[in-house]
Amino acid sequence: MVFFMQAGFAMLCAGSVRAKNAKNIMLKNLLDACGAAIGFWALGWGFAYGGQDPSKVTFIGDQDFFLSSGINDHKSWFFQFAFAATAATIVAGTVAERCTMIAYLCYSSFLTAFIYPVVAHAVWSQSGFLSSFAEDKIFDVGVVDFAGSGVVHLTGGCSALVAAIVLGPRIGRFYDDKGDKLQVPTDMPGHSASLQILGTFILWVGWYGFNPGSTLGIMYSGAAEVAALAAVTTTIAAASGCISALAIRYFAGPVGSRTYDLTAAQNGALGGLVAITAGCSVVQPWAAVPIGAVAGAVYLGASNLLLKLCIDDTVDAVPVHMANGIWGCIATGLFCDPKLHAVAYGAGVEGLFYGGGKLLAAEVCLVLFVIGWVSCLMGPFFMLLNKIGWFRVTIEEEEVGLDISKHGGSAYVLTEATASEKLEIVSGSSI
Amino acid sequence: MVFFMQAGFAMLCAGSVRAKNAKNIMLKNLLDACGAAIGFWALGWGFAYGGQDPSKVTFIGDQDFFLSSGINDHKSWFFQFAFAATAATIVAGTVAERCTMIAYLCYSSFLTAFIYPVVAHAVWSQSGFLSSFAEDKIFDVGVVDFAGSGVVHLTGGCSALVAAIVLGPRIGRFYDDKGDKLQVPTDMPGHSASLQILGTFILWVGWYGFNPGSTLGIMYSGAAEVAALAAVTTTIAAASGCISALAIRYFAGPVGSRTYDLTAAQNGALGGLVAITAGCSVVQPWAAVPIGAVAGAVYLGASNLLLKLCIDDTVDAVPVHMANGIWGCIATGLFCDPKLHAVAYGAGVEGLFYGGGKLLAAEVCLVLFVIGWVSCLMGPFFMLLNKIGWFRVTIEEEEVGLDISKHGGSAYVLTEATASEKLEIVSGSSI
Amino acid sequence: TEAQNIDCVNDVMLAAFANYDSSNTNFWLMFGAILVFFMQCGFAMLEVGMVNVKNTKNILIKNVFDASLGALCWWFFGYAIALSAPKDTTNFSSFIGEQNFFMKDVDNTIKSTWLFQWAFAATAATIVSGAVAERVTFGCYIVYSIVLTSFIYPVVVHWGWNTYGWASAWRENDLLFGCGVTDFAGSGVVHLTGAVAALAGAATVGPRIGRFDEGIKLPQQSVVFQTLGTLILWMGWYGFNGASTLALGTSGGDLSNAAAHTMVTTTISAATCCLTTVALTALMSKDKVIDIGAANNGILAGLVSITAGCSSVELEGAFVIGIIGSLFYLAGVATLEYFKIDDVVGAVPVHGFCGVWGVIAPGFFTSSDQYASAYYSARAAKCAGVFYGGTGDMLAANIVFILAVIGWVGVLSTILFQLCKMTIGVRVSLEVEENGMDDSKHGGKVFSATPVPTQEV
Repeated sequence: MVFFMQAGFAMLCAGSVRAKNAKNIMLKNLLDACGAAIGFWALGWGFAYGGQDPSKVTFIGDQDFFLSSGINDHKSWFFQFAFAATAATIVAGTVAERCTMIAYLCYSSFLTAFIYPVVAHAVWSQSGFLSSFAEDKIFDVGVVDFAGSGVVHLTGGCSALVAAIVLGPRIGRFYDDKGDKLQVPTDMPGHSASLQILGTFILWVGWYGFNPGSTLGIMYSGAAEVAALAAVTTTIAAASGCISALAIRYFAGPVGSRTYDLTAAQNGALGGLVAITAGCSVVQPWAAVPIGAVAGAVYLGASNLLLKLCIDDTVDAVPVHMANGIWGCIATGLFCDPKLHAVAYGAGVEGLFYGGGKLLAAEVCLVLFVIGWVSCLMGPFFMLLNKIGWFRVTIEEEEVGLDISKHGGSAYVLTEATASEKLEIVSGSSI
Repeated sequence: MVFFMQAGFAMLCAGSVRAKNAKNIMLKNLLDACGAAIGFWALGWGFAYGGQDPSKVTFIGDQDFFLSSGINDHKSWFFQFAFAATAATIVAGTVAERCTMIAYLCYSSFLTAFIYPVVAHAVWSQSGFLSSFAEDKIFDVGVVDFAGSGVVHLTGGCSALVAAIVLGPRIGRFYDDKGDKLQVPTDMPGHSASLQILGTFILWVGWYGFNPGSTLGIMYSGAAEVAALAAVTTTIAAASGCISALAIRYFAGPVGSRTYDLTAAQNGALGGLVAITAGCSVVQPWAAVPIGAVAGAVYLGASNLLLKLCIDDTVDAVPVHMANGIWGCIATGLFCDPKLHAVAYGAGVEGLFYGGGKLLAAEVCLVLFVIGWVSCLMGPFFMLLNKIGWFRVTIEEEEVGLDISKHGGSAYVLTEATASEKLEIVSGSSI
Repeated sequence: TEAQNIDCVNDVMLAAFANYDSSNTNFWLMFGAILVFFMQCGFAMLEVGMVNVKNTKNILIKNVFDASLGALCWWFFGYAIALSAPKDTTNFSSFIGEQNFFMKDVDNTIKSTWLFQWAFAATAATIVSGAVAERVTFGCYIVYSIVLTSFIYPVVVHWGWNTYGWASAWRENDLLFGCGVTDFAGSGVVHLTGAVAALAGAATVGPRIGRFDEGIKLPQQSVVFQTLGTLILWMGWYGFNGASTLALGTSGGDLSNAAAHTMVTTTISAATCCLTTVALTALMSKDKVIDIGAANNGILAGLVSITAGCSSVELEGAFVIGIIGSLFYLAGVATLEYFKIDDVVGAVPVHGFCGVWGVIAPGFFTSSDQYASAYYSARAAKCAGVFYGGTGDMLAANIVFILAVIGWVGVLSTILFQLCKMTIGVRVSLEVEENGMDDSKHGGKVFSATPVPTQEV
């Protein structure tokens, strides 16, 4: 189910880029899944979950590379692989339309084989220093990140941010030909809203694997009830995220030219989904409404902030995944209900609004750890790639589009070559 | 889940044909599912699984037509129906853009009502002469074809090959106007890469129903572990198939104009999936890497071979399904681990690399039986259709595209309505 | 019994299955809910494929909103009205649920039911958006979705499925005609409700410009998307029908067999109806066009037709239901054409006409064996279909239910749309319609004008 999200990401990204780069971005999505499978099988799983021991805190796993320990882990491996692939895919959308294939291969294997596993180890392994499953928990409570707002989305989103900063904006996005800053950033709309929505719906469906599915990793009585709760909170958060982003965008527009913005609606829904991911099993359904509503606002705010800072994020992955990943972790610290925590984690820790501040502190630690770890490693890594010239395609390639320069032709062939003059079809259109 | 693969095939085929035939191919995919449901209900299930008896070897089932024996079979029927529909759909892609609708209806019902059931009976029924579930097994081991590399994909792929040979290539593919052979075959690219990738991802997702789902047909303790193993091997084989096909295609290109070919990547992934289908429950995860890698090479080799032989396969179904169906069966004979075979089949048969050659021999028998059976029946059948002129559309229809000649208009109407008078294209649908 | 211990005045249908295994049940319902939710994606693709390219964004945002607004409405009011008990629980002929607003005091064990039923509610709302596409105002759209999912639809659910509802087959006593309505997965409850609202909307809003002018066919964007949508819907329907058993196993019997039977009947009806519709339209058209629109809508018509009876008819019954469903669909198309009501995606013929047929069909084709395995064995002989030796009581109950649904939804939604027309307006201005709503309302056309370099062949 979570794997199906790969299809969702592929469609979302394909719809959001310009037609001249459609093939390129889809190939990247396909390679993502493949690279993640190999990398996570060979090294990642071992780093993340090898040699778990609740009584000992370790920074990284050191056993079970190549799934050598046998058949019992296979269920969880498959599930975790889908998570790792998700973290890697998030980056693809941000750097779309200007990143080389070789850089893409390098960082996606680096991310799934090393960066992501260390984070997963810290939070989800029994030996992790932030884990709720260890004996010696941080602040005595351990971090609650049920399905990975921090582990998956923040990691992916933070890598994406670093990559976008190092890589620079697309040609003509913020600066004109002479290098002067534009008054208003050029809009570079994607080529197919239908594909974007298809992607959004597929992602939403996949999220039901992501959130309720995460109960399956934990075996205890009542898992089914926790899964049902997770499914409900997930639904409500997505819905309120969608509505809040749309409404804010609508009322923020100048009177008279207010529009219902489709992109805001879909990214608001995704933002709500990301934000509820950490706390989906420990907050009450009513709490999902403020979490989702704030997520819509956080998305719009972060998106505007990026524009101000001239950081170019093709599919708005940083606002959706990073900003809402942070908000999701913090929201869990605020809204965690001790009764539900007792069912899901067996401890009964309170969020700030229920009278306890320890969980919030632990969640902040998680956020800082992930941001620090990812940016300290990915920053130099991307800068190195940039230095040796592997990171960005040449100016000519970028202008003509990567499909023609790299992939032997455009993604769409709608007209017969001979009849192309006769047709008055707008040539940018596609299905 | 397996049924969802119908949507995947539809998208893949639609993206791979030229725009002028999009409606036609979609309609064929729809009719496939419908024809398969009726044919398999009326006759197919009875031929395949009617009157099973482990102590008796029969060539064909003879009971339970129209599902007359009652409710207990319904679960398996539904699952098997999805398999039968898959086998029929494989052919649709190969003969796309030039086959008549009537021929299509004829062979798809013939295939699902008779050809496929006999193969399924031989391998999966308790009375089949190749079956692992019979008392008297071939070479004492029985064939291992867990989810149908041979039964489903080889059957479909082999029919597709026969059909492509009888039908001949599309106009202008290998020969010019005067009938002289072209130096280089004309490329006839599909009209939408986005749809192709969408189809590939949906198929990949569906495969998790295909392979791990196949454990559900067999009830024993440990089914969950077998399913988990199948999911892991499936993932790894698809990933390595994709990467190997992409890399081979890249390095095979002339230096300087090497491209990352999206079609190679996606068909490589599908090839890897087909190849692992037979052995997904009995090989170790590491073995999935060579199986997938070879599958990528097999796909490219077979695809080039078809070009050499001037056989025109629109969506490369023969290389993907037939060539890799064969490789999948053989690979199982090589890599089958006796420990895993004991868990999945309860017998502990060794593959060649674990010291036993009997399984390989049985697998070769399976391959030969399927190829022989399918080509002996389908060959005359297609030739008969061809003789009476029902098989191929007329030259004019082919050149103008089947959507206009047969389905009342083109698939796409992308111009604005205000321009509707100017349009030479008529909109298609009734409502 | 055990079931009554679980604080379960609100535990509606599950109460029918004492001692159910909650873990399996939850899994099964969530699995079903996700499949049904995926139908939202199917509807979005279907509708986007059928509208003009200039209204792409508009139809897409409506589909996203059906799910989103629907979730909040269903949480606030819908669930309570549909599935909770009335205040007076001795009143066994209730009209509306009166507890658990905002899901207060709802145990976690019921949450999977909420999810499953939400996915259904979103489906009912989506049906309307396809019929009135390309011309309705966004404000009117928001108003009717809220009212439909908060009030109109939940009341119908309460009647048909709640253990206290007056027409429900899940009641313990005082059943309508001794049987209650046999509408297993909602031909009447979901599809007919959506379609009646759609009809009221389409009639009030009026046809698109040029729809009924001679010689003009309004353009449709992409059959590829339409077919993708249809196949997704078909898959989702396995959740819609199959998971409506609501549980896999109970102490009373193994419901997984009933679920499997349901999926087989669903398959056969859809396939039959598709082939029949294609054949009939090809025979009726002048130049024998094999029409993919007919194939797509034929599948949907077959699916709607079998939805009520999917668990209780035999396979040959499903075959006949599919054939007749195709006739109902074609009759619906002709009727709308005659009255010049413009239904962009054919929602009224598919969901309305076939919805009516779907509810009637089990009255004829239900066999007592299947009724016993999906409903109650005690009244199986009495409540079988008239072709299988039943008394006809169930047929009568089903017909009464159809009339009640048409009356309730028809009156309320007509009032609603007329009120909208008088206040906020139901229809966009002429210029907006001509230019398309993407440009005027949603910040730009859907496809960017950047030219794609044509490929050298």
